[in-house]
Amino acid sequence: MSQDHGHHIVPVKMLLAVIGILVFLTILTVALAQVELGIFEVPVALSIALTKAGFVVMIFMALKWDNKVNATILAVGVLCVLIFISFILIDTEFRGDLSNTTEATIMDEQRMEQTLDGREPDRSDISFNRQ
Amino acid sequence: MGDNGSVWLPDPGTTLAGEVDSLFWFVFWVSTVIFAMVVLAKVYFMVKYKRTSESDVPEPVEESKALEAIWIVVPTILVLIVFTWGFDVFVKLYSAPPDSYEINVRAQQWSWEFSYNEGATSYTELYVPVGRPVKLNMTSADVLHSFFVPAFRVKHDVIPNRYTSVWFQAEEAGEYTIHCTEYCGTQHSGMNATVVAVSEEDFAAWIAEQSQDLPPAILGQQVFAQCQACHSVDGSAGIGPTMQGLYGTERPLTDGSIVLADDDYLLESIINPMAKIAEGYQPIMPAGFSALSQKQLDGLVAYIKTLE
Amino acid sequence: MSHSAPGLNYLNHAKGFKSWALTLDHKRIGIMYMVAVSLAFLAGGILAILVRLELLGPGETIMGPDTYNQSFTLHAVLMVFAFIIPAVPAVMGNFVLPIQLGAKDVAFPRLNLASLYIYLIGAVIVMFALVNGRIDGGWTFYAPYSTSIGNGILFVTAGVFVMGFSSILTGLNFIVTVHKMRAPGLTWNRLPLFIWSIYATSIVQVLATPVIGITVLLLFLEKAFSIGIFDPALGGDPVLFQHFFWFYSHPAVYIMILPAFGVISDLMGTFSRHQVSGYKFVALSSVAIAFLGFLVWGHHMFVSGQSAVSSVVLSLITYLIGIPTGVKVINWVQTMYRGSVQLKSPMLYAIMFLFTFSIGGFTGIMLGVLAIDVHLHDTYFVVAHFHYVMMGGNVIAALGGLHYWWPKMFGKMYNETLAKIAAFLVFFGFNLTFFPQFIMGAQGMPRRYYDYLPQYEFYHELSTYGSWVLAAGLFLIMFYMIASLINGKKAGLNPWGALTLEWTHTTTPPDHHNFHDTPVVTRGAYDFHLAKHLFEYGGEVTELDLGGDGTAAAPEEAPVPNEPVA
Amino acid sequence: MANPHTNQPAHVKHYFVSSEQQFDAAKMGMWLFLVTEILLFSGMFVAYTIYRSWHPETWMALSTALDWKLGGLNTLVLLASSFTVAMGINQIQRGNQKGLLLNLVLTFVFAGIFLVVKYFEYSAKIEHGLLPGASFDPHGVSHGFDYATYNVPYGPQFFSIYFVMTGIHGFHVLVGMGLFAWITWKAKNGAFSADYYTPVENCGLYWHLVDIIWIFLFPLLYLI
Repeated sequence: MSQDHGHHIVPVKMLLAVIGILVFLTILTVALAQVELGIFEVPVALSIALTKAGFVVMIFMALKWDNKVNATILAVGVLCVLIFISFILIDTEFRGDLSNTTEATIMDEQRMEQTLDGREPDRSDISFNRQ
Repeated sequence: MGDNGSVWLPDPGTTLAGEVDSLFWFVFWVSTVIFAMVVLAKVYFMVKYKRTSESDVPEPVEESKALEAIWIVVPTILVLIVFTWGFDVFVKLYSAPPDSYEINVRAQQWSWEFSYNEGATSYTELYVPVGRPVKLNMTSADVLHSFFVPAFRVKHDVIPNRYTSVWFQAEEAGEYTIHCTEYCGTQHSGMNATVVAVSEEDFAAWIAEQSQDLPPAILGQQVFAQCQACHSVDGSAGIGPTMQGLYGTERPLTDGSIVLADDDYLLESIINPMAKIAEGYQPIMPAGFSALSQKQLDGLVAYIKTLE
Repeated sequence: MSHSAPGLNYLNHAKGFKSWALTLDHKRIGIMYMVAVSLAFLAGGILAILVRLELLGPGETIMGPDTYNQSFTLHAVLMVFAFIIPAVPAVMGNFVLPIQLGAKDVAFPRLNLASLYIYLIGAVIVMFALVNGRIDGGWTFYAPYSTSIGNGILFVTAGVFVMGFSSILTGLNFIVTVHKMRAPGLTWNRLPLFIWSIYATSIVQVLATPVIGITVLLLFLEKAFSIGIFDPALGGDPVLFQHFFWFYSHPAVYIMILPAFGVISDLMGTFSRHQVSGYKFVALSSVAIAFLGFLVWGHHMFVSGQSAVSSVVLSLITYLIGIPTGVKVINWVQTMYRGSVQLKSPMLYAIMFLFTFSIGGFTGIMLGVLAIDVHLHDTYFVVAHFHYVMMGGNVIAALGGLHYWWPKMFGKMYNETLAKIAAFLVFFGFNLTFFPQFIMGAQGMPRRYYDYLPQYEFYHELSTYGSWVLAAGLFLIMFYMIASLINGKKAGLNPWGALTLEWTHTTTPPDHHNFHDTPVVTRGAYDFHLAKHLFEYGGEVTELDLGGDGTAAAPEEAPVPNEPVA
Repeated sequence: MANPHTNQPAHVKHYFVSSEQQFDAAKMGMWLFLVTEILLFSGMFVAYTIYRSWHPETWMALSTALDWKLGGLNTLVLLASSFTVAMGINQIQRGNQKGLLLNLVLTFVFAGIFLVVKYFEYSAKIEHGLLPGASFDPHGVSHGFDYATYNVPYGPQFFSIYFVMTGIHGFHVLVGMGLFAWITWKAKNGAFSADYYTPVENCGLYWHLVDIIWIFLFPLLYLI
């Protein structure tokens, strides 16, 4: 909760430390991107980004010392984003689980056939008529 | 219960439609009973507790936890039953049997094209054999459409660049209406067709007949079924110009020029409708007809020539 | 009585165009919203009458297909974005909410005025598009149809984007106001349920509206620059558009219906002179419904080609939201039990709401059943369900609220007899218009159809006749409301005997600054048994309840207006 | 009862009981606004996630088309500007108006640098035909990249998402510059003090959010 009048002064030393950490993490994520990490590439990059965002929110934006309502607001917003992404993924990752729809698009199917035929994929031969 | 047509639901044309109906009636009657109870309670309270004196201030009522629990638990159980049941029928509706007879459906503004593996193509009528599961592989040439046969209780959106499908097994010979139920433009409400369910023998005969090579004008007449939503052949007004007596005449265009309605003009107007707009008409003809085969295009021109 | 100079109130303390156009007073902003929103309703309503008239018989009746398609689209866009979404929150929320909180204004009055102007600008952009370009296909703008028609779609999306900002700003303003500006003693447990519902609505407005912003922005870019996110011809996914659209538009349905819940709760409590049954449940379930509303959008897409897994998950969650809503209806009915029910016109609308909204709710359950929805999707059954919830829910409640707060807003009483006749016409006309649509929908009549098969003609006729009765009722309301401003009886301080602060602590019409002294709240919004002294004389309540007289309970908490709350 | 606002400082509006109430309300309003911003951007992140999950090979191939050096530079620039905003608030909380002014000017300059770098990035891409739509036609060689190899299926989708995401973000930076120009001007006129600095606080919150969005955009678009 808030201290004296709710205006917590974040010490300069702490701000300096945080900017140091942020710069370090930026260099780290760039360095790691040059290394082949396979399936860990996305989670690693995202974790670093989340850590950085966490420092900015907590210290620079002083949410750590702020009214709990504001933290709740942020949490609810982030939750909504997660719902948004995950519920759409439930659709897109399982598209075509019954016979009512196919998993692949017609363009992809044709491209796959062409690849199997050993020809170069060609984007121009799928004609859609709408202007 | 739902075995025949009623005020609410049309005659079911498939066994699965009957299952959908049973579920419909279950929800319908449970809802009606609960609704009636709520309305009765409401009217009773309104009358019984009518204000008699302006200084009347009733005491609060102790709320009954048991009653509250009932209101939450009973509906929860009911909806879980309905959900499970609905899930079960839904999976059946959208899981075509592997031995289904497959027909390709291509939707475009504002007509349906049904093509059969044997080579036949039809436009306003979808012939299917009775007693055999039929799976429709559908895609759209332009915007979203939706394939709906009320009597079969099946519906699915038809999407460009992806195949979607519905399946059904007609139980009785007869004709059933097909509607487009996803808004697709001016003639959305004219984008109808008919399922014609016939016996296996009749179906085989029809396929054999349709798969032969037809004279161009006859083929053209069949293809023209797609055009009839907008273009008449008897001179009556429509969204687009009538085809009667069109061939060989001079046509005024919106840009003021005049063009002779010859073979080239007709072909161009089908393939690229925006090139020349006849005077008095909106430039709204879909471009999808450029996908017709050369044989079909020639047939159309031959057919239009016959309309004097 | 009043501490201000006699006869001066928010309506007449300052005069002239500027005193309205630049006002920061939430009450005047509310009144201006009312005028704007009523005009949108009138325009949308006239279009609805025309659309119904066209459908009187198959084939062309009064207009061609293009005109028809654009008419129903204009009707839909106006009604959804320019009328229902701002109707209750921006009109009654603006007028009533700060007074019910015991505040002198909302937290950000300038933002409030800005939101009004942003709304007007958005509405003008939409109108401009609709009269200048070809816009059809309804309010859902499904890609790729919407990107295949003319450039009018660019303006509509821009207009909806702008109106969304207005909605966000209103919601944001109300949330902060409810959190930070409550009068001393007005704890969360004592809040009128109208505030709870507006609060829940505001949460949805703030969380969902930005998504329609990005959705229409992407649609705009799709149309303008062919970015290929939604257009299948460019490799995009049209179903993705539907996800984006419904992520906003399903919660938006709760933006439309939750405020109605609040109005109905207030009406039920006041006219039964009784505590609203299950107060805590009704209050918290509004907030719960607001959040659950974000989890069910996929039930609009059971036949769209989305995966069956998501259909199943979203169907199940749909029921979770149905149950608290159903329990609310039971709570409202139960409020009358052992109460003291007075059937004044606002209460008639509340009773009517319970009837029409219940039908809307039950048919919603039916549409949520996966297998049944396959049959009913995009038919008139959906049209009827939607109107039973939106019109039978929101509009009926808004009419109830309008009749309830009208005396407070203008200090004039309308003709009660005419009001009762109009209420009957609205009820009868509404049901005659929309109930036949359930039947023809179940029979297979698709929505957005210009022409139809002869077998549906009977139901279409009934529906069209009903629309005339409904229109007659609504025009009657407009007539006697305006007449009341001219020669209506002077309204008393508290004609309904309500206990919320706008009735007990302000003059009629309210003073410019609402209150001279910050009110101290000592009881819940519906604790009539703690305010018996107000009703002792057995007539209309004509005194402000400024002092309290010892029968009221002591404040539960110290009067700290800006207490931090979760 | 006396009118509650008569003994309040001048910046307190009449409908607030205290300066505290006003500050808290403004800040809460700002946080709500930030949440709407997050949800606005979320649409783009969803589009990114879905298309990446459908076409990971395109995404991995094309992220190399973006110059991580420029992106990294911009990341550092924005981080620095976030730091100066936080420093500015620290200064004004201690009553140091000069310190505030200096930090605000620095922030403004950093924001400008960000946009200049962005301009060079954009113009190079547009020059090589990477703008999605009808004119999408990757061509030309620069810094050892043969842009023609980016003409792969769903390449236009990648660049659509890149341009829309960074474009909306860039627009927010531009708005931020406007805001900082405004409060710098006010700060120069001595409008802020240790008792009243609400606009600085709220513009700062906005700016940090813009920074956070970039913290995610940088790895998602440039690195992986």
